Amino acid sequence: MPSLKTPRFTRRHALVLGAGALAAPWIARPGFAQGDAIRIGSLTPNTGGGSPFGPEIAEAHRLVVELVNSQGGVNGREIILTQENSETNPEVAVRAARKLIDADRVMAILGTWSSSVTLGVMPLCQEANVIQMCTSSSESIPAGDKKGLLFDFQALNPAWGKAIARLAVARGFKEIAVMGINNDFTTSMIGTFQQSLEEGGGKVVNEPFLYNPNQPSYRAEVERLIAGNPPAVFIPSYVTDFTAVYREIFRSGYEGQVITISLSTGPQFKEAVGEAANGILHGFPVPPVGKDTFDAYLRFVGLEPNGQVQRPFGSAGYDQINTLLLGIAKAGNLDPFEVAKAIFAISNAPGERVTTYAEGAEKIAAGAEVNYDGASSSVDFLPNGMLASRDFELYEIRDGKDVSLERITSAS
Amino acid sequence: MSLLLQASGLRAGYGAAEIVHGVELSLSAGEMLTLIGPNGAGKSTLLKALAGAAQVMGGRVTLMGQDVTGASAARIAASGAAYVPQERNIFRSLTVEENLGIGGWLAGPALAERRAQVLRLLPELAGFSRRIAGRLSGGERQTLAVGMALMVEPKVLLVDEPTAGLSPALVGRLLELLRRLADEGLGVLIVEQNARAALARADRAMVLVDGQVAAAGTAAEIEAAPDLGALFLGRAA
Amino acid sequence: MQTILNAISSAAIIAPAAVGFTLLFALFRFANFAVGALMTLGAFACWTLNVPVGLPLWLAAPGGMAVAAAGLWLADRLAYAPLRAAGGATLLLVSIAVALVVENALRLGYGGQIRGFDLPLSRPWVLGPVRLAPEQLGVIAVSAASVAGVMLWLSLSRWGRAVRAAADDPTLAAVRGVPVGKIHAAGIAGAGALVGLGGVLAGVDLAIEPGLGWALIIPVLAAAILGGVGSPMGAVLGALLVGLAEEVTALVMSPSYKAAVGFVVIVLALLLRPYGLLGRELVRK
Amino acid sequence: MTAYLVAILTSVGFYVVLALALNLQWGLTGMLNFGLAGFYALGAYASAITTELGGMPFLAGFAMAIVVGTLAGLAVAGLSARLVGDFLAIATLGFAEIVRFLALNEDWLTRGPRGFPIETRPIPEGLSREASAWAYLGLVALLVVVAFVIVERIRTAPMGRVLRAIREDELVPAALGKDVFRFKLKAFALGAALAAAAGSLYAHWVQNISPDHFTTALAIGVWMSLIVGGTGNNRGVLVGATLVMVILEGSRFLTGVVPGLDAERLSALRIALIGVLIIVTVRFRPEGLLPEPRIRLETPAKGA
Repeated sequence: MPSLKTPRFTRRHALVLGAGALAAPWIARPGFAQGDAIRIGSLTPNTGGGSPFGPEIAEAHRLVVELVNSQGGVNGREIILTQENSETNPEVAVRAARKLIDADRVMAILGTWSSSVTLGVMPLCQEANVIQMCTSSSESIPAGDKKGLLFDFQALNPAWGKAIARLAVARGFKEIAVMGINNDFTTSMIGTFQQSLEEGGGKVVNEPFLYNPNQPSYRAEVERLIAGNPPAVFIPSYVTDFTAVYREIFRSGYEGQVITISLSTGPQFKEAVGEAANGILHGFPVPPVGKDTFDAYLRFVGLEPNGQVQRPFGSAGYDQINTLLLGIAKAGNLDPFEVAKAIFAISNAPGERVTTYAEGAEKIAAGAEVNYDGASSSVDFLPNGMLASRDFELYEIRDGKDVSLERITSAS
Repeated sequence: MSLLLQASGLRAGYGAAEIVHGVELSLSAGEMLTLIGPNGAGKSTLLKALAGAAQVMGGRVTLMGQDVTGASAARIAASGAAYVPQERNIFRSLTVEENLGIGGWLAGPALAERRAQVLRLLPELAGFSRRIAGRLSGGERQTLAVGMALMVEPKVLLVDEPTAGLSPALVGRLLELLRRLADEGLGVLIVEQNARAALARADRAMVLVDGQVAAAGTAAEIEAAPDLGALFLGRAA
Repeated sequence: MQTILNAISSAAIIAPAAVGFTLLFALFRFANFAVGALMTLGAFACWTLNVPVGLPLWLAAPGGMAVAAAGLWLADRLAYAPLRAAGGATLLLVSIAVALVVENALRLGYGGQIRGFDLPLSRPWVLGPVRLAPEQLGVIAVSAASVAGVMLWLSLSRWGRAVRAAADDPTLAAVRGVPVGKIHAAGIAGAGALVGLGGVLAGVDLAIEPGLGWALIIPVLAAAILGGVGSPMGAVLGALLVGLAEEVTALVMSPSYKAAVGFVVIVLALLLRPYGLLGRELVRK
Repeated sequence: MTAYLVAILTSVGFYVVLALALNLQWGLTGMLNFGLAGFYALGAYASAITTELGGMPFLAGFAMAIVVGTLAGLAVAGLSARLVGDFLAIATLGFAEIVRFLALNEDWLTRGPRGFPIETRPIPEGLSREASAWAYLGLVALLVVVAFVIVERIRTAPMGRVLRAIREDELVPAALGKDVFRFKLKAFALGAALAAAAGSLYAHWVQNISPDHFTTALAIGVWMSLIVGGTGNNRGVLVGATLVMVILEGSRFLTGVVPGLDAERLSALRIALIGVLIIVTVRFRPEGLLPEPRIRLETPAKGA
């Protein structure tokens, strides 16, 4: 029965390959003592809804680990990084996290992006005492962290809404219609946006509403948004849906001001819609365009700083892995609670400013206090693991470039 | 009279199940042969095996001297034997006109000429050529099925229970039509439940029981056989 | 008025793929979920010819259609054809696997970033209460012309009629000497080209990225089923109704329920007409 | 590694229960249910709402899930009983989407996209990590056994014969005086109840559910389990779910040996590979690894 042979062969083959893959990390490598390795997991949305952003986070993790290993690791220990794909789907991510925790025995999981995935793997991490580092902005995140092991490298969404409303009022836009992508990220952002707008003397016109991503058309939503021709519209969104929504807005002939968040207006967006992108206002907590740390990050991953918002989440991924490694260096062991405590110590003041792992490790070894200043933010944490503050910047797209208009610092 | 179709020791069925167990059969030009027998005797399977629509498991089939044992339905059709299935014998979503066109696929450029010939043979088709085949009445449908089969100028017509579900008047008309085609020189092999009506018009008949030939002879001989009549012809009487 | 125009614009994107889907269903008797991924393939092929290669869109689009058709043919050879005898559910599942392969092959080659054609956005013409953007008109015109072309081909040409005959009853078609294998190939080419065109049209409106097909497959499926699977005219009608249902519900209630309400409409329509608006029971194997 | 295997086996258990439900609906009765994820979600949310918002114990949530699942199954099957094949598929797909949209939008009840945290656990407090993993596996195994026994008994009972007859041709059992509608309703509702029961246990296992947990991707995995294992064969379902999970999870280890690809391309390669493996498996075993056992379809002799 030849038909039986093929699957059988495939399966055996898969097992052999799988076993090989499992064995690979244990093959002794020169320069590091066996068994001392630091095992870190990276769980990023490489496919699914987060696919425009996941790969840049994963890349930042990998490049930093390769660099640090080539320089002798952390306190002489090799770092073994295992990267997994969450598929932006918590059902899958939970299994991937199980593998990272129980098969790869990682001490930290970095890079979860959507709130549903971060929250989905949180019970596992809490149970197994695994440090979590994410860029998710759901308000429920701090509540789930009972053990003080979670660090969020993204400003929580209420902060976004507040900052953007203030920036909009400052530009003289007082009547703004609002629609947002239907997820946790925008829901509370819209609430604080409305509140902050009203405090500034403005108001939200029409009823704010949510739309679902992955639609074949957004015409009906746009019709509803621009009904009554409001002077400005605010559309918190992601790049894939915003591209389609913005095309619709432009083709509908709407002449008012379009305001969004910078996540939606990266180089991909500008390339996809061309000149029509000019005039859009967008705000973002990070990355601080033009700041030395951000430029250093961009060069590190092989890009040229061009005054644009590039790799908004990759820069956070870069900060995640640097902070974690510095925390381990400072703690001197792999106990998650001591490492977490050390992360607070190396990221918050007081201390000498450092911007890379190498720089910080050297000073820590010399016994100095350090304060890591990151590519995505200054990386200062509140006791609950949330960012203490983040600079918000408002940009306008002119000639296909982001031109900075204003910057404010907002407390979370 | 030339010999058109011949089967010897034909065994046939579907998958692992053999239904027809060694049948001898021959059909000449101008001859109408009717296959009768009880339900489940393997009449339709035999016909399908001859047409290439059921699996031939043994024996030999020749069509005008050419060996077509186990050949595909398309090849047998191209070799001159046209099969008219019992059900699903027309394209219901196509018009009558389009059905004839598909029937004449193998005629190629001679399509128009063939269509004219078929309409001469079956003038009633011209009356509803633009209608959707699925909406035709039973009699019209069977006429179309035969007409479509004639489009490739076959030498042999294999017809499976053409009169199933038709009124007695229509049964007569359809069988007359097939008789006429045999008189024009075709070899006509039909499977028929209305045994008496078929025997009245056929030249020869074969009785199939449990996949084997139980009796064969001229139509008159079969009709006269008292035991057979009691067993299998009662239904139509 | 604007709502109706918007519904037509949405339908124009869905219709070619829905007609392609319905043709494939009629020929092969299974719901081919890979249609969504093949739309993505068509959009990416067209983008490659349009942006990096620099061909104008009207020249790049046929390329996208050809690539989608080739992809469908390959999928048929490797995955579907050997399983013709298996049931519809098995083939449906295999088609989902094909969709996964196509989507991720694209991701492997192009990465997950979004792209857009080299087609400057333009402002609409305003005619009284109605606004119409030039691209929108282009999409509607191309879609209508292609769908009409395919329908004429199906009803007037020898091969087109044979496709319909093979869809109606492949066994009988074979008995009548129609080369069913070649007819299937022709049907795959036609349906693949339509699906590819649908991908190109979607690329004009949406962001081109490897997951694009998943946003489109449900409305395509809904349009085809609502219209009555196997009926190209029904698929067009179905696309219009799906478009209209979604536009109207987004106006009268929360747009976040838009897709769900669309489904309710479809289910209600099916309860009234179980085989779709223009469909009838298909002969099963 | 053991804890990982235990967790994966637990996941296999959920897939098995869902695939058994599908086997009852599709494998035996021929009803194409694409809305499985909807019933699963319904069970998960019903249970979570009962225990977290209602403050009731796990068993109450579990019972509520079964009740809600059964009612939803009856409603969906009752409404769409006239639909066959692919039409039923689209109606059930619509149902699943509606459940997902409700979970997404009615956040006063479901906490919407921000996720529903679940504190109530069906296992004793204070177990070690390892022990609680095993305890959950035990619970899931129990559910698998119960579901297996129910579906297997139906398959071999007279009811199974009627269901298979409905699958082959509805008109035949109808002509024999069987109330086809009732049988279809029963089979569908029972399948829905099983899926909801699995959803309840799943919710209390992962301890945080959101609409993203219950997408079509999940339904696809379950369908694959059924088709790969062998439609109509309950043992095949066990084999299929295990094999699908080995493909889904084992491919994670495979990607470790492909050098020179970044995370994004590795992920794409892995998922493409999953697709290829499924095509190859189905290609060479179209009836599934364990085909449906032949059961004579004729009606039993009189007096039997």
